[in-house]
Amino acid sequence: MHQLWLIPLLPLAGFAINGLFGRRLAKPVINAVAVGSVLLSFLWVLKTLSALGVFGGGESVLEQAYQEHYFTWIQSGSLNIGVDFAIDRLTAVMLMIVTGIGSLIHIYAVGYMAHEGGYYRFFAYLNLFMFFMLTLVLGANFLLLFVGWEGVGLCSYLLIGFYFLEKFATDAGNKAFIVNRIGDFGFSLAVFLIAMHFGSLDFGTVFGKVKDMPVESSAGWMTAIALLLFVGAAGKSAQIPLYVWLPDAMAGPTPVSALIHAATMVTAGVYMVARSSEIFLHAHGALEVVAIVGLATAFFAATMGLAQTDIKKVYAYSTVSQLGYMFLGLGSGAFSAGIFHVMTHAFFKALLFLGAGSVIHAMSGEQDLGKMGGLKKYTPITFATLLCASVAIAGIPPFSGYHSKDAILAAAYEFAPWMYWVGVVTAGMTAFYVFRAFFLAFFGEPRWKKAGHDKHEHGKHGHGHGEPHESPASMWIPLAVLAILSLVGGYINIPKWLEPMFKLHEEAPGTEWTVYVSVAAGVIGIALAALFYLVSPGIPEGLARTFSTPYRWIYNKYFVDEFYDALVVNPTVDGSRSLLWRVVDAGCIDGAVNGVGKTARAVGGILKRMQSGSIRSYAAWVVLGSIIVITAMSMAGGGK
Amino acid sequence: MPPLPASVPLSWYLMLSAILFALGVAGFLFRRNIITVFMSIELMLNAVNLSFVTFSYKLKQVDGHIFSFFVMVVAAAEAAVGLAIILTVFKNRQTLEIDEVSSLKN
Amino acid sequence: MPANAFPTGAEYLRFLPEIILTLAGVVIMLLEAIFTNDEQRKIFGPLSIVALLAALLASISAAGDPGAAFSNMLIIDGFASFFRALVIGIGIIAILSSTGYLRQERMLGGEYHALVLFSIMGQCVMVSANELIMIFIGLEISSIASYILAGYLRDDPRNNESALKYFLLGSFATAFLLYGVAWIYGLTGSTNLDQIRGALQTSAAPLVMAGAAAAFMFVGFGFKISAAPFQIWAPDVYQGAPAPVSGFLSVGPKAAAFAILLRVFMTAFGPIADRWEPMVWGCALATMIVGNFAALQQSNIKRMLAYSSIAHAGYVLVAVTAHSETGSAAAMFYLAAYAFTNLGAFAVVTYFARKGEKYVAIDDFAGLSQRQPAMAAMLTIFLLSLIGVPLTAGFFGKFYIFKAALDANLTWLTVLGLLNSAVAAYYYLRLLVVMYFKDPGDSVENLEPAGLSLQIAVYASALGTLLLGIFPGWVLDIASKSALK
Amino acid sequence: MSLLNIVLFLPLVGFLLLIFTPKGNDQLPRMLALGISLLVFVISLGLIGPFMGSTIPEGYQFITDSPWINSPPIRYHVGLDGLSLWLVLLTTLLTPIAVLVSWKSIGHRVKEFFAFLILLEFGLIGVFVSLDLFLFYVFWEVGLVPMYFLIGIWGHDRRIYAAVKFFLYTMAGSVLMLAGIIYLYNRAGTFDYVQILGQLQSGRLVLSSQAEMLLFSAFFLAFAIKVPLFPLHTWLPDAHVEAPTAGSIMLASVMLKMGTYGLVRYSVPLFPNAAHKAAPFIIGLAVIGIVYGALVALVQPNMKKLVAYSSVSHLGFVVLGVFSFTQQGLDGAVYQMLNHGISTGALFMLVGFLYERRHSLEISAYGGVATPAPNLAIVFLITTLASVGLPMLNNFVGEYLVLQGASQVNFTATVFAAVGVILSACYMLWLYQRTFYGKASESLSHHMPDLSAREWAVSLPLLLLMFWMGIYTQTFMPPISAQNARILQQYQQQQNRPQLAVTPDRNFSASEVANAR
Amino acid sequence: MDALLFMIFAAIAVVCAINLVVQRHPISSALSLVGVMGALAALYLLLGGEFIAAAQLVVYAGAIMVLFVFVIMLLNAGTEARGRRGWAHYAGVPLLLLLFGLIACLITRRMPASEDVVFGQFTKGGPLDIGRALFTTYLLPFEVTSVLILVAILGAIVLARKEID
Repeated sequence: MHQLWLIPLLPLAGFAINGLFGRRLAKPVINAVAVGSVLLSFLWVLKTLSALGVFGGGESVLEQAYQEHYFTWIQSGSLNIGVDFAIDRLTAVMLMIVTGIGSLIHIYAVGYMAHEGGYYRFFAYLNLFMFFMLTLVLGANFLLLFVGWEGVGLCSYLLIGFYFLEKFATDAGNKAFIVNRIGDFGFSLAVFLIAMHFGSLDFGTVFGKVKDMPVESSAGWMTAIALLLFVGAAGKSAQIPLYVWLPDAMAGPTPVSALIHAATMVTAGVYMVARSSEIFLHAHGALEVVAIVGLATAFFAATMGLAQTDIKKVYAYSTVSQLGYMFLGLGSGAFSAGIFHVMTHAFFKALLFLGAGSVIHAMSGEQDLGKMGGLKKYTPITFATLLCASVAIAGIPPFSGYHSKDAILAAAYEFAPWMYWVGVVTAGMTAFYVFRAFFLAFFGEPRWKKAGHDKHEHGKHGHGHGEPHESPASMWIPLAVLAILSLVGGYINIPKWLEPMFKLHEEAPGTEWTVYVSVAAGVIGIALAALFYLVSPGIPEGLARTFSTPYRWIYNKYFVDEFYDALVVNPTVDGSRSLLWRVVDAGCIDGAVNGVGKTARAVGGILKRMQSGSIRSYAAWVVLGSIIVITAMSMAGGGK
Repeated sequence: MPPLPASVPLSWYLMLSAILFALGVAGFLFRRNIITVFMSIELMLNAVNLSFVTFSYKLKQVDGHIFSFFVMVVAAAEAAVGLAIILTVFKNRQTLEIDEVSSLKN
Repeated sequence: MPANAFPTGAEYLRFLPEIILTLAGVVIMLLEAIFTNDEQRKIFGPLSIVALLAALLASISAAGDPGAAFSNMLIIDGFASFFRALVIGIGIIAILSSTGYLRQERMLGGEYHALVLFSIMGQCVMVSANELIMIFIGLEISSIASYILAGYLRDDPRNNESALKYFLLGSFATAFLLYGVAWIYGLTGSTNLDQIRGALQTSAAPLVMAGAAAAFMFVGFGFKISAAPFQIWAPDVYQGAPAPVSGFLSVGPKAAAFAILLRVFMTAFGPIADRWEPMVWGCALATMIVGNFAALQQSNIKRMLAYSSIAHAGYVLVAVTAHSETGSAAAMFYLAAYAFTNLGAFAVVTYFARKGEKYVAIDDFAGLSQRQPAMAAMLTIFLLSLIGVPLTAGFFGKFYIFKAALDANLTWLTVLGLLNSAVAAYYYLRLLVVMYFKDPGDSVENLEPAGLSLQIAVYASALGTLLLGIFPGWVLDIASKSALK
Repeated sequence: MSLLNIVLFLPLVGFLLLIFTPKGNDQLPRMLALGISLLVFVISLGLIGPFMGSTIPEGYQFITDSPWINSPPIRYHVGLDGLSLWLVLLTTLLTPIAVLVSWKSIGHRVKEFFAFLILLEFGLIGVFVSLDLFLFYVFWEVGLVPMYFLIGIWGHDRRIYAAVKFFLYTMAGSVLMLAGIIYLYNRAGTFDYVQILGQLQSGRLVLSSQAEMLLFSAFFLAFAIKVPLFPLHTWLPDAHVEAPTAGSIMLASVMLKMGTYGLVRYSVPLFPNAAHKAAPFIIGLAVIGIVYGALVALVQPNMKKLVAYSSVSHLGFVVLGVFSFTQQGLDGAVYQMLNHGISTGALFMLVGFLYERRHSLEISAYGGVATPAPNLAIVFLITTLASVGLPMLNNFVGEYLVLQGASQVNFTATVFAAVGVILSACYMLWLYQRTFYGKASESLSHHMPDLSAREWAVSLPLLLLMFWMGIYTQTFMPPISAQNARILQQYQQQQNRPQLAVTPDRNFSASEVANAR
Repeated sequence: MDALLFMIFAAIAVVCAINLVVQRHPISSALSLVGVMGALAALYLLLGGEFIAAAQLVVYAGAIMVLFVFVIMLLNAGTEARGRRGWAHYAGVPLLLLLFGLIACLITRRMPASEDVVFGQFTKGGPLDIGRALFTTYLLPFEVTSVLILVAILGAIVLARKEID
């Protein structure tokens, strides 16, 4: 036994302590509990993995999943769902990412949230998130995965709505939860189908059975399962059409955006699809759908990222776009490349967000790129680390993004060349908007001086300093660590490590030129950004004016939110109110019920009129009655 | 006019009884004086008595007579009570109009 | 000439309850002349109750020695004994609940008690009669006494009207009954129920006319039990009569009338059951519907209870329709249950109405539960019993009746009847609503606590209602043992 | 005197004691009611004993079978099995909670209030332990009366309408059930449930298919009204909105379960063929109820009405599970009964807390409650999450099993039912947002103290159970599962058709795949 | 001869009965009723009911009708006024015809045939036979009738007596 349960339970303990007693605890204690629990968890991961021989580099390490069973969770008939944790190579990667990045971001948050109200609450939620995320990763069956899945959604909801006094924050929280629920709807249906067809939800059992199944006979329902799983993944990982919640989720504190909405939770969908790779490989056409949706998401999100003015929104769309990339990789069959990108993306995107947080911190809460500028000299460390992250995401070799993105694009090229080309364009756009944000923030005139710099509208940074300032050590140390990881992380050979898991698509990309093209696209993107925002800052406005219609569409995110509101939300609400409630419930059903009552009373009214009070009419009734009775009794029973 | 038979069938008596009964009912339905209405009931009882006596003849039994005797006694008792009730009604309302006694209704 | 022309001692013993009641009535009338002030006249109540208790004992002891009496005029069987005990019991509660009323109306006379005793005596004769003549005479004694009781407060126009309507229509219906009796006599040559049955069983019997004769008789009985369409008098009479009398009328004469209806139709007209069953079926349904639906619209509690009593007659008719031993037993049980319940309800109404029956609107009961919680609770028990909520007598009554009906394959009548009872819940609930959910109004102010005898009446009725509801077995066992075969 | 009898009759004793407590002292009835209900709860814990072993005993435990009425033979026959065990415990647990919840909020006619509450407990326990159809019916109706008074006397503005509606609705259904019971008696010669079931199974009693269908309909109608199943649900929102908090708790948590319990205990085992025939229709109604209830809940401006409609939705799941006739479906349905009892009871309780503070049930009267009352907000949040079926909380287990069971029978229905899960998040979170989030107004902050010790005391057990039942289901599930397996086995014996339990290699038809998409 | 007598008295009875119904003054009606009773007494004789015929005249026509006339006089009841007519008035005729038609139909069609009525064929209706039956078989009803009369007297007193105090 390696006591895997300790890994998620440590953060849970942190949550329990801070959640229950946090209000009465001093800040250092809260910090110690929150950060310490996650760090301990990280250490326990390291200890466990080393005990399992992961760092020894043995060839056959963890080829078979290592599993622990704790207790039966649900037992009904032949269906037995246990609380089981398992580690295999995929889990090991995810564990490292989650606990590693998680620890860094916890440390960062200590500095970032230092002046916030609800400090203990924040860390409690964050720890709870860690618990659920680790459960998600460790769970050895679909239902336990689902527990983590829903749990991280809950924490996401709580943390997005952390500033619950603000309506936009709680709205965003609700949106995130509900859109995720739509995805979960698909996931749960898939779970039902899996249990129905395999009689179990254990990964081992299910995938073992899948392996033995001939593709032809099972393609129909297997595709259904795969697609439903993907609906779930699309919800969690913000893919078209369910991506709408993620940009709004930036309403949460920045460390949350970094941890949940960039590095870990949103990649759960990728993890889940990769985990279910056996099913997808048996599902005819499902992979294609994954690839196409991923690509479309990557492309459209990138276009939307081009015109955002809020620094976190830029990175948010970038996240959506990058997630699309990962699904493109998965859909192309390069599962390991997808997971690889999960890791590198975790490094640089977490860094981007934390950097953005540092910028925002420096700007005392200002998020609008239009009001930044020239921050280079005020926040040098942030500047440097963000630069690392930006080059990493732009796919410039030899930094981490280059390695993983390249692997995905190569796989896409093999899968369908046109996908590769779209991917390349997207890569160019990615480089462009990332550097656009970078240049706007750190170069040019300090526009905040003009704007007066006395913004307190968000009310969360109550400390108005005169000048932008560098962040404290607890913030910049994680930045630095992540910067290093962003730069060199690409050399952790995840595809090789995962090879035994995804045997079918192990071979490395072949064609050389695809690499150059994609790198070139990144360079062009950076160059264009430099041209637009450093050299001649008038160009963007001119372009916006020239292409006003496309610009307006992009700027307004293609009006997708409005479209959903008009097509789904409003009809549902209005229809429920005016049709179902007022008409069907109050009108028809209750009307019928009350109508029965009214009818009965009306009948009573008629009957009581019989009682006119006049004796003679009473006598007439008696006579009438007797005629009826006599007739009835002489007629009935035959005439004898 | 057809020649009269020497004797009448039993059913003629019964028809007479029926006619009288019906006329009693008619009196109850059409008369408005409470006492007349009451008398109509007496007429109905008389009609019933005729039936009893007729059947008694048919069956050659005396029981029918006895029954009609009891009917008479009861009629007498009813008459006493009924008229007393009519008296109280008259005392309170100063009328014997049956339709006026209709305050309790619906 | 029958051999036993001179009655034996045993026969007198079988007739003892009636004798006791008659003597008691006469004694009270004599004392009436001697006792002139109200203080002395207070004795009439206890005296009547003693007489009734004695009669009850006598009827119970008579039940131990069943048999015919007085040239087969009477038949003291279990059925008769059950009903005799029932009507005597009704008499006790009726007397108890009227004492206070009479005192407050300043009509504390012996006549009232004597009339009640005579009326019960008539009912006893009815229920034990085995001969149409006896039935007729018993019916008339009971009815005439009832007419007088309905108009007992002779200065009250409502009482007059009630009595007049009851009397005229009652006599009218009796004429129909007699016409039917005459025909039956003519057709079968007898007025003895057993002999009529025998005659009708022979193939030569003219069944169409017998059916018509039975129909005439049904008009008379239907009137007494207030079956639709002969129920028409009941609301007016119950509303107009003094409250305790209404209570008495709604259970005593009705129970006795049901007894003879059951006996005549099941014994004498058993052979032509195929003729009367469909008719009674329709009649039962119509009665339930008329009673329940018209009651929905009532605002006067006495009138509402009158309609309710019509509806309850409808339920008993369902049992009659079943035409079986269980049906008979169910009807017996139901009448007993209903007697307790309705007497209790009317007793509370009597108490609440106060002098001159000022407060008889349902809305007047507003907030009763807060001023007189015990009385309100008792009325609640009665109302729940009338609704037919379990653990009250009314529920078991309904249960047995519908069980008998289903036994006899009267599925639709059962379903319709049960739905009717759901409708009925509405108007009883209205009273509960008013009593419990509304704030007290003027009508419950100055409400003196109830007098002792009325309290005894109410609590005894409630006890009976609950006992029959929780342990219905003992009454039902008696009923099923003594049911008509 | 078996333990069960004590648990059953102690509340009746309490009722009588309460009736005869002297007037004028309000504290005494409170203490008395609390004492008795707690005592009943503690004693009722002893009922778990036989069911906690490694093997679940066959048949009923704590049986008392003695004659009550000789002819017709009505017996006082009570017993406990895995199905009724938890429902009895739910009742005994929630009664003290309801008493405590009403501690301060009931200020007038205190004695009567607690008397009715305890009487209600008596009726409810009786329903769950009766093994005689007649006895069952008696208790079924007995529960009606106190609830009628609870709503009518201590309710809100339209309490009379609601109380009468509640009574008549239920009455209309139950009279037909009575007809059914009597008919069964006439055929079987006994009211004893066990014997009737035995006769039906051994073939000594054979019902024609028409008779069976009619009987099933009669029973079903009574149960469906109580559940309440769409479209027979309109009494529920009214009753809930108008009832006092304790009334809402008992109504939602326990009384509605009478209907679903009846379905599992009576409708399915007694009339399996009719149940099978009617199942598609009923599943349809259940699914409509799930979605419909959720949609209507979405737009309610009144908190209690919202929760009431959510009950319609939740109980649709229970019915869906029952009529899937699968082990998972039945297990889930029964589990969901308990879950709904805990979580919706807690919701009504919390809404009651809010009402006590602000005297309004309109959602628009709130907003920002989380700031002045963070603990209340947290408790409410956990309850909300339980209600929306978050894993590790109780409802998830039930909903999952129900849907898992249903998916094996009717995947289309499952898809629509699962939509209800989405919608539940919509209306509950929206409610939560509008009530607790945002800035609190001056007057609201002023009148919104955080949870008191008493309120904590009633909240904590429920919260604990939400987690317990969500995480360690093995405490509760084995007795339920064992009993359901028996029911299902009996059901399948009556069915001469292929069985519907989990069949791993069942082929998935093309049409169902299409539905899944 | 029998037929002729029957015809005469039947005609008197019917005419008087009709007169009872159509007369608007109660005294006229009462006298018509006496006429009916007299005619019926004669018919009873034809049917062999000597005692009952006598009783009819003495009790009915004599005592009861006198009581009626007495009350009519006491109350000084006049001619009925013509007033509004309820539905019963209009429905009365068809109802009556229906009822009568029904009874007549039953009597003529369904009554078992029996011999004609011949005066003197039945002679057991004399006082002796009646008396014997009354005091043996019908002893109980006879005795109980006394209670009935007692009740009637009591009722009359209760309702009609003048308040002394």
